[in-house]
Amino acid sequence: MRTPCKRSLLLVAVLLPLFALASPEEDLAAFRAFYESRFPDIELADHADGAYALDEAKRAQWLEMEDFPPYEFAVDEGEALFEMPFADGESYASCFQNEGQGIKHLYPLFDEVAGEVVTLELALNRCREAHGEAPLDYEGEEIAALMAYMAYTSRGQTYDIKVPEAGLGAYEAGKQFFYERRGQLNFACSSCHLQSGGGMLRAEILSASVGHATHWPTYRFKWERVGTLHDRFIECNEQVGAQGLAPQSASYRNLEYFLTYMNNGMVLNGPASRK
Amino acid sequence: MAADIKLRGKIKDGVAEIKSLMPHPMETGTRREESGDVVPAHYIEEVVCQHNGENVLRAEWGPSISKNPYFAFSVRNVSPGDIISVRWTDNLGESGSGELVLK
Amino acid sequence: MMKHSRRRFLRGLGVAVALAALPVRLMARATDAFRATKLEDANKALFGQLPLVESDAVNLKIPAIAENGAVVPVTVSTELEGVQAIYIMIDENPNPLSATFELGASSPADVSTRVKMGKSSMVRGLVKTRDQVFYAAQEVKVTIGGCGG
Amino acid sequence: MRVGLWGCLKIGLLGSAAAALFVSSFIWGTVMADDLSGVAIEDLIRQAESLHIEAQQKEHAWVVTHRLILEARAALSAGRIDDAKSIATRAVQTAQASVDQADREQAAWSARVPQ
Repeated sequence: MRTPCKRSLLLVAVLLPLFALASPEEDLAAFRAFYESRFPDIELADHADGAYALDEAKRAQWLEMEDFPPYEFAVDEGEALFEMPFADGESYASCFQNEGQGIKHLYPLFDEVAGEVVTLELALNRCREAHGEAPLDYEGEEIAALMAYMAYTSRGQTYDIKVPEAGLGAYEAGKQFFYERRGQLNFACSSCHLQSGGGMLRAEILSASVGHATHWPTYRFKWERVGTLHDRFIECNEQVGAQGLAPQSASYRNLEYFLTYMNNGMVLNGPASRK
Repeated sequence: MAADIKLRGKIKDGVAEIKSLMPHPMETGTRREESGDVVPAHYIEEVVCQHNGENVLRAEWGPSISKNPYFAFSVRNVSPGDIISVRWTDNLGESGSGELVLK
Repeated sequence: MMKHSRRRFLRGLGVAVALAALPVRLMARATDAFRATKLEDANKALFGQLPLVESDAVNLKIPAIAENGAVVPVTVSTELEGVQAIYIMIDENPNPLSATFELGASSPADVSTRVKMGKSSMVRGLVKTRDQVFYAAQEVKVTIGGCGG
Repeated sequence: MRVGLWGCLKIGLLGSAAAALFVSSFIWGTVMADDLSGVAIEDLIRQAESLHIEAQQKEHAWVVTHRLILEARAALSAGRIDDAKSIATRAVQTAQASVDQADREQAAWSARVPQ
């Protein structure tokens, strides 16, 4: 069962002055410095490959997969879906700048009018609704394929997510979510991917959080399909014994906002494959 | 949405290195749905590769080839403009194909 | 959690026509070998009484620790002359024989694919010349993934 | 003394009857108590549910609580009273722990941010 986020930004705003507040820029510098000192031999940019930046044998197998990765089918499907006109004759291209080509790295963005974080998935469904189409299932194959295609046209673009004054509350909420312990195992995102980043969890190597948001959507061999970042959030939460939230809930969008901001300066490398 | 076999290839010293990816569920016939129902076996049994219409390689597979099979092979005595084609047939009689013009 | 939907794959219209034009198969499907549940039975079905010789001339490239048992990349190649066919066998799978590759005269003995492995197992790459069978074997560990598994 | 003996017997019989009545009323009483604890278990499950919903609203709900609540309900309706009670008790404990975690983390998280 998942509940939509009801935590009001107001509450966050009230709590904020209670502890020393770092600006997003300071957070980013400290975040990067943490991983640089933890992995002195690894270029920050290489963390975009997750655990495969940390282990040679795993990297070799992964590169073999990337040589002809299964997400290529999703990219083709996504392109066909993207170009399929709506009933009103318009298409997705009409809703985005540069007709939707090479723009994925601009998301998520803070919409100052709506006062909320807008992810590309949300923008795609709003585009559909604006043109009289029913929204897509956020956990379905179609949205993942569209995202795969849009990521593919955006490969190589550098992240430079902005946090305007009005977006600070959402950013802070996402940051808090990242560091809050959850579930029966009492783990935060940061427990595994910051504190223990690079360490082993049973047979797995824990990836660093710098680079966590650069490569979505991702074909996970475990899922046997391409899934979105929020699919992974749900899975991560469930893995520590917490109930996942609804995909595209405010809290997950805020988390994506924080995580993607922490990837600023890195290059978009989605779609990708992971085990 | 039908997806054909994806093919890539490059010529090196007269030998073409071909890589292919075939969209197929490759069900073993032992996997169960959450409902408990067994998913029936559905897998590629045969793959035939041709060079300008001549058979150069024929593979037989069991269900232990991974989902969305990847298959790479090489062909000798090729020139730019030659055509490589790959076609699979599965245990239900379905088939799929792909073609590549070598550069 | 995740929704798995299976897609139906459409068939190309030209396929039936193209199939009719195919030269006669070199061999019937090795049904008995694929159905065998024991390595020896698969070998016997494929090679009869031919001796199997372990050989450095067969290159088997497969990870010692598989990232994911559902997709283990494997390559079998050899410089040996006169290779007619290549085989991949996984001892501990329910049916050890995974794939056979019959080579035409102009095909180098070099094939790669990805296989499923239920558990840690010896994996074998075999090559058959006119009257001999050579093989290479390697142990592959399949880890039960923790978080990733 | 015959009468006395008979009298004794009568008293003895009466006594046994009384004892039987006493025993049966004890058994009956136990049944009544079980019935009462069925209601008590229902209360426990409701308590777990309400804590679980509170945890969900705080986005800190645990998967295990959901599972335990379902299991406790199933045990109760199958008449497995002892099981139902122990499972419901665990459901309340995990639900409470998830709410406590949510409340604790409202402040605790900030200590984990790299400086």
